[in-house]
Amino acid sequence: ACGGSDSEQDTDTSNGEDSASEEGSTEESEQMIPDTLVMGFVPSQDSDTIADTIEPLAERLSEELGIEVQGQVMTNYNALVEAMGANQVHVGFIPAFGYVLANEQYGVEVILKSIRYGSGTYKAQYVVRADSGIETLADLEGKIWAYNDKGSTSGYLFPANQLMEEFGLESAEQLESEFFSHTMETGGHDNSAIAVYEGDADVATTFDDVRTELEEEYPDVMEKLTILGYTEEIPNDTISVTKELDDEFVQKLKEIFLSFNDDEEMIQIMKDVYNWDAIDEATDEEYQIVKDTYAKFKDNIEL
Amino acid sequence: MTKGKSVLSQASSETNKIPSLYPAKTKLQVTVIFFTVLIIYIFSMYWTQREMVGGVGGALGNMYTVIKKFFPPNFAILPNILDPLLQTIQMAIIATTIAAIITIPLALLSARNVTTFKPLYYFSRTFLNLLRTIPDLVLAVIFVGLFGIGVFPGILALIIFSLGILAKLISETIEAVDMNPMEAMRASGGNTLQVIWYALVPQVLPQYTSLVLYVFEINIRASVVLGLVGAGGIGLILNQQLGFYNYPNAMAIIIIIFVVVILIEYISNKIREALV
Amino acid sequence: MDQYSLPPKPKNAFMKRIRNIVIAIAVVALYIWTFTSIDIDWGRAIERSLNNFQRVIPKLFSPDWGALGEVSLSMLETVFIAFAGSLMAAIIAVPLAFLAANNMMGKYFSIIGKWILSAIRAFPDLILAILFVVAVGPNAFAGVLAIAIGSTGMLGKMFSEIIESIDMQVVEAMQANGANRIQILFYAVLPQIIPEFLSYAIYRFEVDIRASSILGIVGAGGIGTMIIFAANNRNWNEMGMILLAIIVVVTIIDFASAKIRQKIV
Amino acid sequence: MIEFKDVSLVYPNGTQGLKNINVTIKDGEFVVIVGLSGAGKSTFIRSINRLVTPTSGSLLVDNEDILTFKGKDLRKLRTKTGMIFQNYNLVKRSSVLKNVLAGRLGHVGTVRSILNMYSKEDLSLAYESLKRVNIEEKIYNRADELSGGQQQRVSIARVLTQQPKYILADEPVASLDPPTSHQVMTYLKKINKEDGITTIVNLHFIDMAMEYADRIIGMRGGEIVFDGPASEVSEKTFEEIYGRSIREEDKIGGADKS
Amino acid sequence: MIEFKDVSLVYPNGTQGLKNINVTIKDGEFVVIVGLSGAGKSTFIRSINRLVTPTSGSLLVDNEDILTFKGKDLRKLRTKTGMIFQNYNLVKRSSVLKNVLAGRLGHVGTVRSILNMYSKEDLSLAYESLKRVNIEEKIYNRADELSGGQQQRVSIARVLTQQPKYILADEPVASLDPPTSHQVMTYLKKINKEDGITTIVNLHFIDMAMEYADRIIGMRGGEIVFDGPASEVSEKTFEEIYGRSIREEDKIGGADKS
Ligand SMILES: Nc1ncnc2c1ncn2[C@@H]1O[C@H](COP(=O)(O)OP(=O)(O)OP(=O)(O)O)[C@@H](O)[C@H]1O
Ligand SMILES: Nc1ncnc2c1ncn2[C@@H]1O[C@H](COP(=O)(O)OP(=O)(O)OP(=O)(O)O)[C@@H](O)[C@H]1O
Ligand SMILES: [Mg+2]
Ligand SMILES: [Mg+2]
Repeated sequence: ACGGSDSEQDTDTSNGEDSASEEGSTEESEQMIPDTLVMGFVPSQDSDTIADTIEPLAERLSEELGIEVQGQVMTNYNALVEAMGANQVHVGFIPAFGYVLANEQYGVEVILKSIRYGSGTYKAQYVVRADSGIETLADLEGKIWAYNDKGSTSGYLFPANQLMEEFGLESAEQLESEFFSHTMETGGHDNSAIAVYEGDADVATTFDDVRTELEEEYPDVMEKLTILGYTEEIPNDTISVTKELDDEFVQKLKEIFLSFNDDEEMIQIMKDVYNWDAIDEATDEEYQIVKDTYAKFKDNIEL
Repeated sequence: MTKGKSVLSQASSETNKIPSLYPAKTKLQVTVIFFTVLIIYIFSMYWTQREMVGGVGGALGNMYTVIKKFFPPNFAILPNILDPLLQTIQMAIIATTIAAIITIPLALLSARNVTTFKPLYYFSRTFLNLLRTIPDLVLAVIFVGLFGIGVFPGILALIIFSLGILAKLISETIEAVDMNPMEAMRASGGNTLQVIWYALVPQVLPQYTSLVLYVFEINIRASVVLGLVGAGGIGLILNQQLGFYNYPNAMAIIIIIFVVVILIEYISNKIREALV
Repeated sequence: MDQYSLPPKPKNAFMKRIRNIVIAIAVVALYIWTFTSIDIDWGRAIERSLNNFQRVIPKLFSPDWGALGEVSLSMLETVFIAFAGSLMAAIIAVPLAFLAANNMMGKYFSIIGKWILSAIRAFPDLILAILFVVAVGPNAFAGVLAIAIGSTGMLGKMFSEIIESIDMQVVEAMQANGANRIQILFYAVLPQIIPEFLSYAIYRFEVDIRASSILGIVGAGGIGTMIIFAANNRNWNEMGMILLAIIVVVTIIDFASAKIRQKIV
Repeated sequence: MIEFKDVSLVYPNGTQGLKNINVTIKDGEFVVIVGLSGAGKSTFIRSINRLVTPTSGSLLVDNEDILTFKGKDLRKLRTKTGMIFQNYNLVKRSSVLKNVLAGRLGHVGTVRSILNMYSKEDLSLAYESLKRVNIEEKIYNRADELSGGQQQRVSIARVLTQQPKYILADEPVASLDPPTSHQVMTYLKKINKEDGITTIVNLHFIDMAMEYADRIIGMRGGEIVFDGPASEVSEKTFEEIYGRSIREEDKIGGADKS
Repeated sequence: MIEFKDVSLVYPNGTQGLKNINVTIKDGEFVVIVGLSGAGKSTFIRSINRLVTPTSGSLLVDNEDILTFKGKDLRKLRTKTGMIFQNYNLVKRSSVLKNVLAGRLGHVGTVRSILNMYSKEDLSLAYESLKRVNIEEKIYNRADELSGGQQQRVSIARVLTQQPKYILADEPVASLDPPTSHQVMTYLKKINKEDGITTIVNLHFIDMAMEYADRIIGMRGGEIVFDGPASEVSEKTFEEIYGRSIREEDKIGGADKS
C-alpha cells in the first residue's frame, strides 16, 4: 500500500544506518535501528487534558535505550502518518483512527496501547439536555446532531456506525440528512456539548465524559446535560512503530514501555501528561473494529 | 554667494583626492547590519536544524511519494463541494465588505497626513498594530468561545483579521497621495469632509479597490483555518478529505480554490483597469 | 435663457448609465444572495455573546503568569523559526517577483511568474506542512521550510507589484549610458526597490510569528502548539498569556524595524 | 483691501519666511510678486488665505484681522479668496466639470456637495467659467488627459466658479512653455479687468511681470525690496531683486545657488 | 559626425514623430533644437542614441548606419553618446558618486560594476567630473537631497564620466528657474568648448537658444522649419517655429493650443 522499496532505502541511507541493516535479520524489507529515535505524538482530542510536551518521556527512553530519543508533539495525524511513511518518525503515539490509516497506507504496526481508567478501551457518549424529553436513541430522529469532526472516532465514526446499524440506514448521508434534521460540525468535543447546552443542537456525541471539562465555565453543566447512552468500546490510543524498525529493537522498546507500569515515577508522568494509567500490549486485531468502521465511511463520507 | 566661494576653496585643497565609493561610516553601518542579520540567520538555521535527524538526502523522494498520492485529482466530487464553496465565498464577501467599510475611518485616523492630531494618530496606529498581532486561529477560537460555533464567529474572525491588513495598507496608500489637490480644496473653502471626498477619495479609490479584492482572496483561503473551529466552508471539507485519506479529492478542492483565486485576481484586475 | 446655460450632457451618457445600472443590479443581487442564503441568527448571537462575555474575556485579560517561562521559551523558538523562514522566503521571492513583474522580463514570462505565485499561494498550509514533515521530519526546520514557502507566495506578489511601480525613466537613462541588462538591474532597479522589499519582508516576518497553525502541525513546537492546545483545553488564562507574549514581541519587532527602515530608506 | 501690517513669519524650523512686511493692496489691482526661489513669494501669498500663518504682525483682509481666524471664519475667508497653483492641483482622476465644481465647495452644504446635488445655478456657473477660458469642450474629460496649459485653464475656471473677491496665483505659469504662459497670463489679466477681481500673482520672470502687472512687488530674503508700477522697474531693480545683475553673473559658472 | 538622411519615424499609434529629416551635425558643434511641445524635438534627439528607432531613411553616426544596430553595437553607440534628461533621471536613493559612476557602466565589465570594483582611474574621473560642475562636496549625499539645479549638474557629471563623443540633452533646463537654467546651459557650453564634445540640446525657449547655440534647428510638426546660426534668427523664424508671431496672437485669448 506504500511506495516502492527503493524510496524506503533512500530514507534508510538518509538516516545513515547501513550498519544496522547489515546485521539485522530481515524478512520483508531492510530493517534498521536509528541513531536518533524520533517519536511523534498526536494527542487524541478524546482526552480531556492534553499536554504540549513529550520531553520527560523522551529523556527516560533515551536513558534506557542508550540512543538519543526525540519527541515531537504534532497537531494533525495526517502529518504524523506521512512522517511515519517516510520513516522520519519511528514511533507514533496515535489515536485509533490515525493508526488504522497509518497501517493501511504504510504498514505501520501497533505494539502497545494506553490504559485509561483501568481499561484498554473507551466509549463515546450521547449527550442531551436533561429537559429535552429525549430518552432513547430512537427519540433522536428529526433532531439536530452536533459532533466535533468527521475524522473523530468517538465523536463521529462510532456513534454514526451505531445509529446506522440500529436504524438500518444505508449511508452516512442518509443518517445526516434523513434521520437527523440537521447536523453541525463543531471542531471540538467541548464545542459540541456547549452547542447542546445552549440549545443550538439536541444531541452531541463526545468522549466520556466531556462535561467534567466544562464544569468550571458552566457550573450547572452536570445537571443540565445528561447522558443518553454510550457507543461500543473504542480501542484507546496506540503506540505504533514503522515497519522499517528492527524487530529486536522493537521488542526492547516494548519491554521498556511495559516496565514503566512498575515504575511509580513514570506512571505518574504518563498520568499527569497524557492521562494514561498504564500501558498494555496491543495487536492489530483489536483495531479491526475501527478498520471496519472506517471502511464503511471512507467512500461515502458526505461531501 | 559666500557659500559657493567656500566650496570652491575647499575643493582646490583636495585636488588629487580619489574618493572611495562609500563614506566610511556608511560602510561600517551597512557591514554591521549585514553581519548581524547573517549571524542571526546562521544561528536560527543551526538552531532549527539541531533536532533534525536525517539529512535532506531522501527529501525529494519522500515528497514525491506523497505528492503522487494527490494525483490524479478527482473532479467527480465537484457537484458536492459547490455548496460549501459558495458558503466560503459568501463568508468572504460579508467579511470583506464589512471590513472594507470599517477600514475607511480607521485608515484615515491612522494616516499621518490626514490625522494631524498626533495623540489620535498614535492611538489608532497602536490599536491597528494590536489587531494585527492576534493570530487568525486565536481570533477564531475566541469568537467561537463567545458566540458558539457557526458562520457568525467565522465571519467576525475574518473581519478583524482583514481589518488589520487592510487598514495598515490603506493608511499607507493615503499617506502617499498627492497633497496638492487637498490643499487646493482647502484653499477654496472646503471643510474636512469635503476635502477628503473631493481630493482624497478619487486618488485612493483604485488602490483601495485592489487591496479590498486582495483581502477578499486572503479571506477565501483563510476559510481553511476557520474550518478547524467549526466555522464551516470549503476548509472544513478539505480537512475532512485529508483526514479520510482521500487525497485526490483534496487535490480537486485545492485546484478549485486556486481557480477561484485566479478568477478573483482576473476580476480585480479588470475593475482596477476600469478605475485607474 | 442664457442665465441658465447648462453644460451639455456627456456623450455616451445613456450607455454609461445603462452599464452602471447593470453593475449596480449585479452588485445588489450578489449581496441579497449572500445575506439571505447565509444563516445567522442575530438575536442568538448577541444574547450568546452577552452570556459568554464573562466566561472568556476577563480570563483573557488575566494572563496566567505561571506560564510565563514556558511561553517565553516557545516564543523565542518561534521567533527563530519565523526569522529563518521569512528571510529564506524573501530571498526566494526575489527572482520570482522579477519573473512576474510585467516591466522586466516581458509579457509571457510575467504571466508564467504570476501563475507560479498564485499556485504557491493556493496551497493550504496543512499540505505544505505535511510535505515538509515528510521531507525532513517533524522538527523546527520543517517549520522553517513551510513558513518559507508559505511566505514566498505573498512576498513574490508584493515584490512584483513594487517592481512594476518603479521609475522606468531611470532605467532608460542607464540604457542611454550603454549599460547592459544586468548592470541596469543593479544600478537602476535595485536601489529603487530595496527599501520597499525590506519593509515588506519585515512585515512578513511579523506575520510569520503568528503563523501558529502551520508550526503546530509540523511539531515545531513554538507558540503554535501552545495556542492550539490552549484552545482545545479552553484555557483562556494561558491564551491570554500567549497573546500578551505575541503582542510584546511583535511590538518590539515593529519598533526595531521602523528604526532599520529609517536607516535604509 | 489687503493690508500687511508689520507681518513676519518664522517657520517651525527657524527659517524666516517673511520679515516685517508692510504693504497694502487695493481692490481691483493686478499685483505681480517677483523674486528668486526661496525669496518668500509663496509664503507671502499663502499668508493671505492662511495656508500658512504669520507669527507676528496683523494681516487685514477687508478690515478684519485674519490671523486669528479659525474654523468657519477661516473657511469663509478662503471662500472669498481663490487660489491658482503652479502644479494646477487638480484631482487628476476626476472629470474637468467635477474639478471646476469643487470651487463651489465653500458655498454649498457638505451633504449636497458629497451627493453631487448641485443647483442649476452652480452648474451653469461652472459651465460659464469653463467657457470663459475656452475649454468647455473638455468638460467630461478626466483632468489628466489635458495638457499643462489646459489644466491651468481648468484651475482658473475652478477659481472663477468660486466667485472670489481675490485671486491668488502661485507661479501659475512655471510649468508651462512661453506661448502657453502668455495665454494663461492673458486670461488672468482679462478676468481681473472684466470682473474687477483683485489679483496677486507670483512670477519668476521679471520680464513677464512687467508685461502684465499694474504693480510689481520684488521680494528677497523674506523682505520687500521693490514696490511700484511696472514702468518704474529699472536695471537697478533687477539687481535688488536678484541680488546682482543677472546676465553677467549667471554666465560665470560656479556660483552655487542651492 | 551625425547625418540624418531622409529619416522619418511613425509611432505605432500612427503619430508621425519625424518627417523626412535631412540634416548633418558636424563634430564639435553646439546645436540647439527649438520647437513647440510635440514638435518632434525629443524624437529627433532620441533617434540618435536609438532610444527610439526611425522607421525609414538612414541615420549615420561616424559613418555607420545605426538604424540596424543591435545588442553590443547598440551599447557601444550609447556608450559614446551621453544623454541628459529633463527630469535628471538620477537614481534618487543612490549617492551622488554612485550615480556619476553609472556613467562608466558601458566601459567597465558587468561583474566589476556589480561588485563596485572600480579602478582608481574611474573613481578619480568621476570625482573630477563632479568638480567640473562644482558639486564635489555633495559626493556622498543621496541624489534626492539635492535641489533641481544640483541634480541636473550631477547628471551632467554622469555624462562627463561617460567620456562620450556626443552629448544629447533633452530639455535639460525645463524644470529649472531662469538663473539656474543659465547656470546649467553655461556648464554645457563650457564642456562643449573645452572638450570639443558635439552637443545637441532641446529647448523650449528660443531666446535662451539664441544666447548659447552655434546653430539653431527649429522644428514643427516633425519637420525642420529652420536651420542656421543663431544670428540668422528673425521675427519670421519665430513665426515659422511657433506657427505665428507669438506676442500678438497669444494676447488674444481663445486660441486653443492643445
Ligand atoms: N514648510 C516650510 N517649513 C520650513 N521652511 C519653509 C517652508 N516652506 C518654505 N520654507 C522656507 O521659507 C523660505 C521662503 O520660501 P517660499 O516657498 O516662500 O519661497 P518662494 O519665493 O515661493 O520660492 P519658490 O520660487 O522656490 O517657490 C525658503 O527659505 C524656504 O526654504
Ligand atoms: N511613444 C510614443 N507613442 C506615440 N506617439 C508619441 C510617442 N512619443 C511621442 N509621440 C508623439 O510624437 C510627437 C512628437 O513628440 P516629441 O516627444 O518628440 O515632441 P517634443 O518636441 O519633444 O515635445 P515636448 O516639448 O512636449 O517634449 C507628438 O505628437 C507626440 O504626441
Ligand atoms: Mg513658491
Ligand atoms: Mg520632449
